[in-house]
Amino acid sequence: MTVKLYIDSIHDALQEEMRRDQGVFVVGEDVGVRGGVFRVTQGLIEEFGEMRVIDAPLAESAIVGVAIGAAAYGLKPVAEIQFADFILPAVNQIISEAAKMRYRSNNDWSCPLVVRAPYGGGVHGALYHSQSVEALFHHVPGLKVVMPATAADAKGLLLSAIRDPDPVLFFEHKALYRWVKDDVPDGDYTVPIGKARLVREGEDLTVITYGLMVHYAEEAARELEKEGVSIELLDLRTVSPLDREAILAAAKKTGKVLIVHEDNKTGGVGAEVSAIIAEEALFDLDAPIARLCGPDIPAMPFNPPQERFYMVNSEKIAQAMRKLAAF
Amino acid sequence: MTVKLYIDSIHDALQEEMRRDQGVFVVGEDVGVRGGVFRVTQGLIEEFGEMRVIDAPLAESAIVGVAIGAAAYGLKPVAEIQFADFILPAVNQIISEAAKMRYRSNNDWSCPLVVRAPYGGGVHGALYHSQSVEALFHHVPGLKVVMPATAADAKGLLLSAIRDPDPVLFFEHKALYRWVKDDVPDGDYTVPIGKARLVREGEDLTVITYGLMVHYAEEAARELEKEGVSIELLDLRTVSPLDREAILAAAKKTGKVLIVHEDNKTGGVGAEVSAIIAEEALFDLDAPIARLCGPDIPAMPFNPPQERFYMVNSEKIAQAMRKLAAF
Amino acid sequence: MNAQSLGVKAMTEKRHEKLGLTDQDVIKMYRYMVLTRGLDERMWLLNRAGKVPFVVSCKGQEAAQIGAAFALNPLRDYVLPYYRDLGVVLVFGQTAKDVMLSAFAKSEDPNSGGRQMPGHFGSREHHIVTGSSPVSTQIPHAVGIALAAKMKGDRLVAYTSFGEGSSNQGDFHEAANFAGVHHLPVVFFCENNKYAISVPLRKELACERVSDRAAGYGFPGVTVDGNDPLAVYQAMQEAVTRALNGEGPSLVEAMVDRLNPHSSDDDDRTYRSKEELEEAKRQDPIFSFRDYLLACGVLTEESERALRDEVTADINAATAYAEQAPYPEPEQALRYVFAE
Amino acid sequence: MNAQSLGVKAMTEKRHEKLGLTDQDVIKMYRYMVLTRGLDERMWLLNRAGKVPFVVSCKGQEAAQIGAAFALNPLRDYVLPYYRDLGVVLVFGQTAKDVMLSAFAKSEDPNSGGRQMPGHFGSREHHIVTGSSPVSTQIPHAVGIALAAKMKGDRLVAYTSFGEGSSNQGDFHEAANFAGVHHLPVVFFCENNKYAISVPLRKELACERVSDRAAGYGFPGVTVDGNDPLAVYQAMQEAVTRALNGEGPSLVEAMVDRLNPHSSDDDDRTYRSKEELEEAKRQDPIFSFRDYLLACGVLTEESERALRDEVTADINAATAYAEQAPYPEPEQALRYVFAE
Ligand SMILES: Cc1ncc(C[n+]2csc(CCOP(=O)(O)OP(=O)(O)O)c2C)c(N)n1
Ligand SMILES: Cc1ncc(C[n+]2csc(CCOP(=O)(O)OP(=O)(O)O)c2C)c(N)n1
Ligand SMILES: [Mg+2]
Ligand SMILES: [Mg+2]
Repeated sequence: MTVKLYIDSIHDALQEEMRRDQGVFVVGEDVGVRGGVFRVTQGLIEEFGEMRVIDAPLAESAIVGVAIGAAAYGLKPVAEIQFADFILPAVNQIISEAAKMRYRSNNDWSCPLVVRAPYGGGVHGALYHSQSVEALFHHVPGLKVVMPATAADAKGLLLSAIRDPDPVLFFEHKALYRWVKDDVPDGDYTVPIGKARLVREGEDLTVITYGLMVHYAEEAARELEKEGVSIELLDLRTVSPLDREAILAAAKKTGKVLIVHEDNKTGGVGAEVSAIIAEEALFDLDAPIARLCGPDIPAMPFNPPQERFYMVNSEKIAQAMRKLAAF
Repeated sequence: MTVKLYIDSIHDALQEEMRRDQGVFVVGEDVGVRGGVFRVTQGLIEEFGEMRVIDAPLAESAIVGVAIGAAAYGLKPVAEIQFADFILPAVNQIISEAAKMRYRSNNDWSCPLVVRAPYGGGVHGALYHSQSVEALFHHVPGLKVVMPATAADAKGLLLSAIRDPDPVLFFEHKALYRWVKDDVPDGDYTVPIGKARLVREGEDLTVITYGLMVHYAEEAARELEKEGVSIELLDLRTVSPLDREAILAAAKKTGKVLIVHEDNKTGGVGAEVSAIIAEEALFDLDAPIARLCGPDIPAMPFNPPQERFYMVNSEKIAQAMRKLAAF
Repeated sequence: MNAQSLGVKAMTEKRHEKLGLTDQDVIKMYRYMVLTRGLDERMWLLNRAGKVPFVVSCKGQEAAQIGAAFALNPLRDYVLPYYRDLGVVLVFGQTAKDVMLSAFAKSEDPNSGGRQMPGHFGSREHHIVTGSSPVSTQIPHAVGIALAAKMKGDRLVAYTSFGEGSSNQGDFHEAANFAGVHHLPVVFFCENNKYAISVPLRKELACERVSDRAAGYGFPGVTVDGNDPLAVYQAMQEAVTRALNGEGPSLVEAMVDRLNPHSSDDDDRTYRSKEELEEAKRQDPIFSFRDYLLACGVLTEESERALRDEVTADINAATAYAEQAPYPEPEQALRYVFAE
Repeated sequence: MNAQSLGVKAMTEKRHEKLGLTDQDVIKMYRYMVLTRGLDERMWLLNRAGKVPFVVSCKGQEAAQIGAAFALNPLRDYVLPYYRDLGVVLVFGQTAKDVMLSAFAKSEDPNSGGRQMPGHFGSREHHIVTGSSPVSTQIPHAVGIALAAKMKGDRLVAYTSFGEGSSNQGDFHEAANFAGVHHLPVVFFCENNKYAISVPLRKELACERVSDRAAGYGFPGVTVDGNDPLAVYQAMQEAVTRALNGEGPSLVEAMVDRLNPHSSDDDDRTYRSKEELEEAKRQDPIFSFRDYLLACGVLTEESERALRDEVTADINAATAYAEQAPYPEPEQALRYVFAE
C-alpha cells in the first residue's frame, strides 16, 4: 500500500498496463509531449514512444473511431477525450459503433476500447469544462460507465476497464485529480466493474452517490454523526451496469434513501437508481426517495457565486440528510 | 374536424405554417423532390421552392448546425433527420449549441429550431432504423422533446414547436405515420408543449406512456376492461419537460403505476417518471412502480422473431397490467 | 468507356495483360461481376415477391467493386465495405448462400445472425469488418485497422468504401486527415453514383470530383471510370502499392451509375429522368466487360453462357437453402450485448 | 515579412493606399492592434496575480485579426469568432470595459453575464454570434447565418474564424461543403498558429496548407502572411467582395505565431523550443506594423506614444471598473434556460 493521488494512480495504471501488454496504447489530444492537459499521461511518450502515445489531430470522432478500428483489430486502445464536454462529437462513434459491434455481428467482432475523460465542476471550468456526461451513456446497452471516487478504485477500475473485452467509458473527476489521495495497493490488482463500494455503514438513512460527491457525502455523514444520525453510504463506482443488489440492500437497510449527484437532476443516473428501488424495494421504504442533484440548467456558470450555486456540496448534502432523517 | 393520418397532419402543419410565416423553412436529406423518404414533406418544394425546402448534403451535424445559425438570425428552421438513429452525428450541435445558446449568452441570443425525426420500431427497420432516442435528450436542460401519439396532437404540437422560441426535438413514430388516423381540428390550432393528455380514466391502475405505446396500451386497457380492471391511461405527449402535475395526479388516483415505453428500460424516460412519483407521491402508492420497456439490448433485430421479441405490444402490456392489478 | 469502343480496342490489345492479369483472372473477375449482379437481381425479385423485407442494390457498380477487390489480397488485407459493396465481400470469401441467408435474415447469416439488414457485412474469418447503417462511420475504423497493423508490424491494406454523398460526413474528413498525418496504409474508395438517394451531385458537393479532396489530406486522389473494371483495378493497384510501401493512403473515386432506385423502399421516378436511366443502362459494365472478353477471345459465346448457367445454379441453390433455413430463436436476441 | 524589409519597402510606397486605405484607416488599425495587445497582456497579468481564473491569449495574432476585421462592415456583416479573436470583436464594437467585465466574470459582461469564460464572445447588438468552447461548432452557424440572409435577401457576409487544428473537425468540413453547394456569402478565416495546444502542425495536418482544403468544397483558398495586416486585409477584401457578389465562400488562411502558451493553464516549455519562440517574437506584428507606419510617415514617434498612452488609460479605467463591478446573483443562474 502506498498513499497516492487519484491522478497518479490513473497514470500508474496506464503505465503498468502498457508495460504488461504491448497491445495497449494511448491516443488523444496533447497526450504526448504535453503529457495531457492535466498531466495524466506525463512521461508515457518518453517511455513508450510516439507510436503508442499518439497526439491525435483535434477531432474526437476520429480519435474514438480510429481507436474502435484498432480495438477491432485486437489492440487495446485507451482514447483520451480532453474534457468530457468534448465527447459529444464522438457520440455517434461511441453509441452507434463501439456499443453495438459485438451485438450487431452476433459476437463475431468486438470492441475492447476504453475512453477516458475528465468530467465535473467546481474548478472554474464554466459551461463547457465542467459538465457531467454519464447520463448520456448509462442508458446505452453495450457500454459500461465507470466513475471512481478514490485513487485505489481509479487504478483498479482502470485496469479492469483496459482488460475488459467490451467498451468502457472511464470518467475521472477533475477536482479529485490532485485533491484526493488514499491507500493504493502496490502492483497489479483490479476492482471489478459493476460492483458498488460500501463507504460506511449506518442505520438511519442511506446515501447513494458516486464520483466527487462520495467525498462530500462522507463529510456530511461525519457531520450528521455528530448530530446523532448514522448514515449508510454507498459509492456506486460504476454507473452502468448498476450494482442492483448493493443498491437494494442499502436501501432496504435504512428505509430512507437520498441519491446524490453533481449532474443535472432530470433524467440523471439518480432517476434510474430511484426507479430500481421503487420497483423492487418499495415496501421497505419509510420515506420518499430523495434526490439531491445539480439544478436543471445547461451547466455550471463561470462566475464564482453561480458556480457555487450549481455545485452540490457537503453543506447541501447535510441539509438534505437532516430533512430526510427528520421525515 | 377531419379524420386524418398522423403523417398527413404533420405534413399539413408544415405546409400551413410555411404559408403563414415566411421565416419557416425545411432542411434535410431528400426532403425536396423526393418529399422525404417517408413522404412527410411531399409537395412542399413545388409550393415553396428550393430555397425553403432544402435538400441538404448528407451531413447531419451540418444540417442541424446550419439550421442553428439560421435560427439565431431569426428564421424558423425545421430540420429533418431522416431516421432518429442518425441524429447522433448532430448530438454535439444539439446539446452543446442549440440547447445552450440562450443560456450561455444570458438571453441575448436564442435558437428557435425544430428538429424532426422519425423514430421507433416494429417496421423491419433493424438495429439502425428502429431506435428510440428520447432518453439521450430528455436529460438535457434547454431542450424540449415532443413525441405525439395522435394525428391531432402531431399537428398541434408541431405548430407549437415551430412557434416555440427555443429548440424542440419532435419525434414521430414511423409505425404511426400511416396506421393511426383521428379527428384533426381544421385550420390553425396548437397543443401546448409540456402538457400530458388523459386518454382514459380508470380506477384500478394507472398506465403512463407516450408515442406508439399509447395505442397498444389503449388496446390492452380495453382488453382489461372486459376482465373488470379499469385503467387510467396518461399519454405524456412531451417527454421533456414532463407534466409533473398530470403524472402525480394520475399516480395518486389509482395508487398503482405501470410505466410503458418502447425504448430500452435502463435510464429511459420511465426512470424519471418513476423517480418523480417515488419522490412526491410515495405514500399514495399501493404497489411498486412497474416499468415495461424494451429490453436492454442495443436495438431491435431485423429478423421477425427477434423484432417481435423486442417490441412491447398490447399483449405484453395487458400481461403487465394483470400482474399489477393482482398485486 | 462504352461497350463498343472497349471491344474495338480489345481487338488489338489485351489490356488486362499489361496490368499483369491473366486470362483466368479476368474470367474470374467477370464471373464475380455476374454473380454479384445475379444475387442482386434475385434479392430484388424476392423483395418484390414479398419474401424479403428490404434490399439495397449494387446494380451498375459491380465493375468498380470487382476491379477494386481484385487489387486487394483477401488473406492479407481488411475491407470495411459500405452497404452496396456486395461484389467486394464476394471476392473476400462470402458465398451466394451467405448472401441469401442475410437477405432472409436467417440464423446462419454470417454477418449478423439475422440481426442486421442485408448489406451490413461482417465476417472476421474473411477480414470483413462489421458495418452499421449510419454512413461513413466505417471510415475511421479502416484508419484504426491500418494504424493497429502498422503498430504490430503487420503488412496489410485497409480498404474502405463509401458513396460520394457520404464523403460529406465529418467522419470522412477526420479519418482521412488522421490517415494522412500517420501515412497509414488505407485506400479510401468512393463509389460516386451521382446520387445520395434522391439528392443529385450538384446539391451534394461543390467540388468537381470527390478526389479533389485528397489534396486537403496530403495524399493523392484519382477519379476513374467505374464502368471499366480494369481501369479501377489499375488505380487501386497503385494505391495498394503505395500503401504497402509505407507511402500512405490514397483516395480512388470510381464514377458509376446506380441502375436501381436507392433501395427496395425507394422509387426513383420522382427525381430521375427515364432518359438518364436509359443512358446509364446502355453503359452497363457487365455487358461491356463481356464484350471485351469476347472480343479479345478470352471468352466464347458458349463459355460465357456456361459461366452464367453455373452462377444461376449457385444462386438458385443458395436461395432454396436460405429460404428454408431457420430464423434465430427470439430469446437469443438477449445475447452478446457483452462478452459471455 | 519582417520589420525591416517592410520598413524599407514602405519608404518607397504606401502599400495601404493601393488597397484603398487612408492614413486614418491604418492608424485606426494600429490602434486596434495595440488595444488588443494591451488588453491581452493585462488579462494575462491579472491571471498571474490571481485576480482572474482563466485567460486565453491572442498575442501574436493581432495583425491577422485586425486585418480581417477591417475588411468587414460591422453594421452589415456578422462575425462568429473563435476564442482568440479579441481583435475582431473590438473592431465590431466591444470595448475595453466589456472585455474586462468578461475577464472578471461580472454581471455586466455583455457576452454571457459572467456565465462563460473570457474568449467566449457574443453580442447581438454588435453582430457577434454567441460562441461556446467546443471548437468548430460555430462554423456551420456562420453558414446558417449566410443562408438565412440569402433567403431574406439581406446582403451581408458571415465571417467565422478557427485555428488550423480546428479545421480537422468534421464540422469544418460539413459546413464548408454546405456553403460551397449553396454559394453562400461566408468567409472561413483560419488563424494558423502552427499549434493546437501542444500538437505541432506535422501531427495535426498532412496537407501543406489548410487553404488546400478549399478546392474540396469548390471555392478558392489562399494563404497569407498573418503578421502583415495589409496582406490579410487584401485577401479578406477579395473574399468579402466575392461573397457580396454572390460568388460564394472563400477560405483565407493567415499564418501567425502564438506568442503565449495556449492559455493561462498551459506551459509551453515542454513542447516548444526557446529558439522558435524567440524567432517568433522577432516577427511580432505590432512592431513591424509600427515600423511601417513610422517609415511611411503616417505616425511619428510622438503620435505613436500618445496613442499607446491613450490605450493604456482606457485599459486602466476598464480594469478598475470591472474589478469593482458586482458578480451576478447566485439564483440568477436558474434564468434563461428557456425564454421567459
Ligand atoms: C448518418 C446517416 N444519415 C442518413 C442515412 C440515410 N441514408 C442511407 S444511404 C443515404 C445516401 C447515401 O448516398 P451515397 O453516400 O452517395 O451512397 P449511395 O447510396 O449513393 O451509394 C442516406 C441519406 C444514413 N444511413 N446514415
Ligand atoms: C471539440 C473540442 N475538443 C477539444 C477542445 C480543447 N481545445 C481547446 S483549444 C484546442 C486547440 C485548438 O487548436 P487550434 O484550432 O489550432 O487553435 P489555436 O488554439 O491554436 O488558436 C483544444 C484541443 C475543445 N475546445 N473542443
Ligand atoms: Mg451516391
Ligand atoms: Mg492553432
